[in-house]
Amino acid sequence: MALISHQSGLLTLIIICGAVLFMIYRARQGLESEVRRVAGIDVIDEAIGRSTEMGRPVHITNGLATLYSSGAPQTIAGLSVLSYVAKKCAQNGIPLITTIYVPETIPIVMEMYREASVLAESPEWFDDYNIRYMSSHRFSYATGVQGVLQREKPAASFLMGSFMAEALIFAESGYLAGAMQVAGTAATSQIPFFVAVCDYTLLGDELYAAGAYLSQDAVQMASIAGQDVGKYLAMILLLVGLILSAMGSDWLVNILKL
Amino acid sequence: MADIIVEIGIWVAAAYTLMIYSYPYKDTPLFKFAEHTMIGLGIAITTIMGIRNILDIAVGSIVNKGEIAWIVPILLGLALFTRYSRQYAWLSRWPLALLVGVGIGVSMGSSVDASFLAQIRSTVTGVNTLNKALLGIMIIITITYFIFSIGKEQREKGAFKYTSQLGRYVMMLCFGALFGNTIMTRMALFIGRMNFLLFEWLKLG
Amino acid sequence: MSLLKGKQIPIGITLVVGLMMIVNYYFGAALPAVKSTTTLVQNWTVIVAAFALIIGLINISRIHINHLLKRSKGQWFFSLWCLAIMYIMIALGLFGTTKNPGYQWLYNYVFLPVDATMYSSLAFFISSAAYRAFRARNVESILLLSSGVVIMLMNAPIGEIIWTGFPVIGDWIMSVPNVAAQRAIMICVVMGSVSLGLRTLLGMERGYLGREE
Amino acid sequence: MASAKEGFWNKLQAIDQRILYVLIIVVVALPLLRPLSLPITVTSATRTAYEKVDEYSGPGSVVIIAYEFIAGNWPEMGPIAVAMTQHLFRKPDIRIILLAMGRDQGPILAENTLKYIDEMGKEYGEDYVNLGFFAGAEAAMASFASDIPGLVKKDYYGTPIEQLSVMSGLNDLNDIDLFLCLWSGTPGWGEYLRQWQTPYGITVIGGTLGINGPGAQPYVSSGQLKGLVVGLRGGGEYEKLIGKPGEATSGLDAVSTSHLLIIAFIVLGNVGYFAGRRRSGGEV
Repeated sequence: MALISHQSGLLTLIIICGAVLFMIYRARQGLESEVRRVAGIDVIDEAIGRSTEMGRPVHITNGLATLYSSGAPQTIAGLSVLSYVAKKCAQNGIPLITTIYVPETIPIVMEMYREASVLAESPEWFDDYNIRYMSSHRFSYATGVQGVLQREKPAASFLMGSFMAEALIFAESGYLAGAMQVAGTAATSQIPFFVAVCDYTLLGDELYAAGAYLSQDAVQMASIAGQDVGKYLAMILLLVGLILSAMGSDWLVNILKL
Repeated sequence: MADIIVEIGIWVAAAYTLMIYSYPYKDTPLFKFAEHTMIGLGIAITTIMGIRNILDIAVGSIVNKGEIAWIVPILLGLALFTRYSRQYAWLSRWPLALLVGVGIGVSMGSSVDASFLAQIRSTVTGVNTLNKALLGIMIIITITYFIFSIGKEQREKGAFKYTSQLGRYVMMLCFGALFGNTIMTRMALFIGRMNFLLFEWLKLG
Repeated sequence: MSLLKGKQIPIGITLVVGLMMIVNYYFGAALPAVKSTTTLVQNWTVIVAAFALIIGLINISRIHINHLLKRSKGQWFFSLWCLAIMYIMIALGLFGTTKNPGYQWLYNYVFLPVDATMYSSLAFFISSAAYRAFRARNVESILLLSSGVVIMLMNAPIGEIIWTGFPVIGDWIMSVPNVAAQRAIMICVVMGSVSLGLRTLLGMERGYLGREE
Repeated sequence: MASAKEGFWNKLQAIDQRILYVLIIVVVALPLLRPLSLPITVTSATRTAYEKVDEYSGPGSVVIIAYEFIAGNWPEMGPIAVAMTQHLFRKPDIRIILLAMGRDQGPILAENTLKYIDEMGKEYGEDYVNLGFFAGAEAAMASFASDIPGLVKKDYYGTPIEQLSVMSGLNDLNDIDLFLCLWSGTPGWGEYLRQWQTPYGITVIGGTLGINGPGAQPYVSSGQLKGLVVGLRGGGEYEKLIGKPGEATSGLDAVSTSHLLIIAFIVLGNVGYFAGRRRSGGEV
């Protein structure tokens, strides 16, 4: 017993991973899962299109979470969006400015730019002066992003990743610059500001789903269906727990504490 | 002498404060100057910290304690620089793989237990008031908004259509509340800055 | 050689390290070897990340040196200033210590005030965002608007003087729908991050590794 | 004519944000310069906190105050720290220990707090002490709780603990009667909850930022926090309770005026929106 801590957590993790793996297996067999399209995805295309028409650059930033912290999934999901946006921008031949807080993403972003320019067969699109490290101090980063938004007037700005208070600085500065903005974050405390200011916001889990959608890969889409199993599990646990607790029983709570 | 240095410091601080506040007015060189100062200092401070970490922790442990294993992160760290070469760029994937492995592992390990189950536990403990029951029901309703794998018909006609719309309403109440609640904290910070400008700098008090 | 250059080794590293972190969380108490290895690897990441900071320094230096060489109009002076203050600060901090008076002065009278000012500029941005966003366009924005205004009137002492009901409604919003939505979002976010984590461990989400050679 | 009217309603919907920004500066600066002294009603939460501090700091008691916030949060945390610390300094015959285990800036902020305090004849070293910062966060908290002399060797200024009579006879957390936890984030209350409150059942009263208030509320309901003072509002109320108006009191006037200004703008925007729609014949 004492060998394993958080047994209920481990069991839940196994169930969720099992569900995701099962859905991936199904997809490999050719059985596609129907998955709702998140509206924000279309808005991303629209914003890039608008930039192209106006001949103005696109801006993207991926927030504060380092790759080795528990916020890493948000940064990885944000980078998937970046990869997609880079390819589109290279195809359309408009510059993409990436502002960076997490320095270990610099080599990754460089590689994504290179890949985008190769796919679009326009080597001249690759310009690594558009990949701008703005320091790993929050408000230095914020001033840098503000400067880019104010002076280079991007017509589209994507804020995808984990943010803190500077989220609103970016969103308002982007608004002042006249950019169409799409944001995505799992940081609950900042979602309200994105919802209030940006043209579209990927709420929490939708950010993770976005990466899989944009990959257009059936296997990745299947994993989204898999993660829904965990949500059904949560709903069942909540419902049963509510009823039991209202009847005065702590049975479920005690099990979940194991 | 010391007083003069402090006084100059207060004037410099006040000047920078006004430069930053010039941002919404229009594109001024003042903000640009403050911005470049801030980026320069921000990078300097974190770089110093980074170099100290490398020297004190890694190199220090090898030299002073003979802990040879620290050579591994140093080599991996150096491998990041191969991104600037065409021939050896593949090497830069290894350190990134290590960092991502740690990040993914840490988040997968703890999140199910510390976020998922903890939230459920605290919701279903001691449900003895109407509000607590309502809280639980609202959570269930809101989760339905996040269900992605639902067939088209159900999404357009079935119960999920209504619950996910209700879920959005609950979220809007929440976002409004968080927004409104943050205003006081932001005002408090601004009041702090105004106290500095009015009383420490202009000495109006 | 192609094996070395491919993605198998990095994906392997991610998988092994990731699994070790998970095993450590659940079985760490029983497996001291895993626990100590995990701590070791986590300490390593601090060093690897420190090298990444130097990559950042190179990145920004290249950009500004480029502006200087090209004498970019309206920019080269700022680039010069940025480089100057950056390297002066690094020199003061490395060859002196962080107790160096010059370092301390720059830190206390430039860095900290700008930091606090940036933070406080949110007071402006939050006001203009509220003005634009809190508009009764449809049911959703009416809910956003009314809950925001009620909480504002709960927080401002004057609100209670206007109507004693504000704190009562405000408390209810804070403790019921507010908590409900946050918990729901958190629960679903965990699902998303576990699924993304699993894809990453299995090498399906490999954007961070770049394109195939 | 009609178009001029429509133009007016449209303008109400799109007032230049710079006008709003200038007005924000004005409505914040004015009350700071000339306090309006708008009435402050004391909420039951702050009153409870005040009463509990009073109750657990009777003659002979020992109190710890932890300063777990950063200088950037002084505008909001400072008034709470000053008011609660002042309250304790007025209590006769008690010993006060200031420290920090989460934030290395803590001891400086403790010193800063003392600048605003009327010490009421209390002597440093005899009646109160600033122990400084203990690195190690949770580990330090755990070892302090189980063995105070084992961890604490000297105070913030380097004076050996043997020369500080205020510390005599204190062996572990059971010798402490009251703990004021003033925190702004992590590390903060969460760590003290795990290391001090849960295992030792120490009486804790908290003070924190406005944005942390809702998150900490469950601990007040469960009694793990006996009281909680939240944000500038809480600070202002506490200042009123101890009868010593300070930064929060004038700040609260500015909070009221700025909130009213924002609400006025929201109302203008909505008036413009509805009037504009009615005129242009859209559905209302």
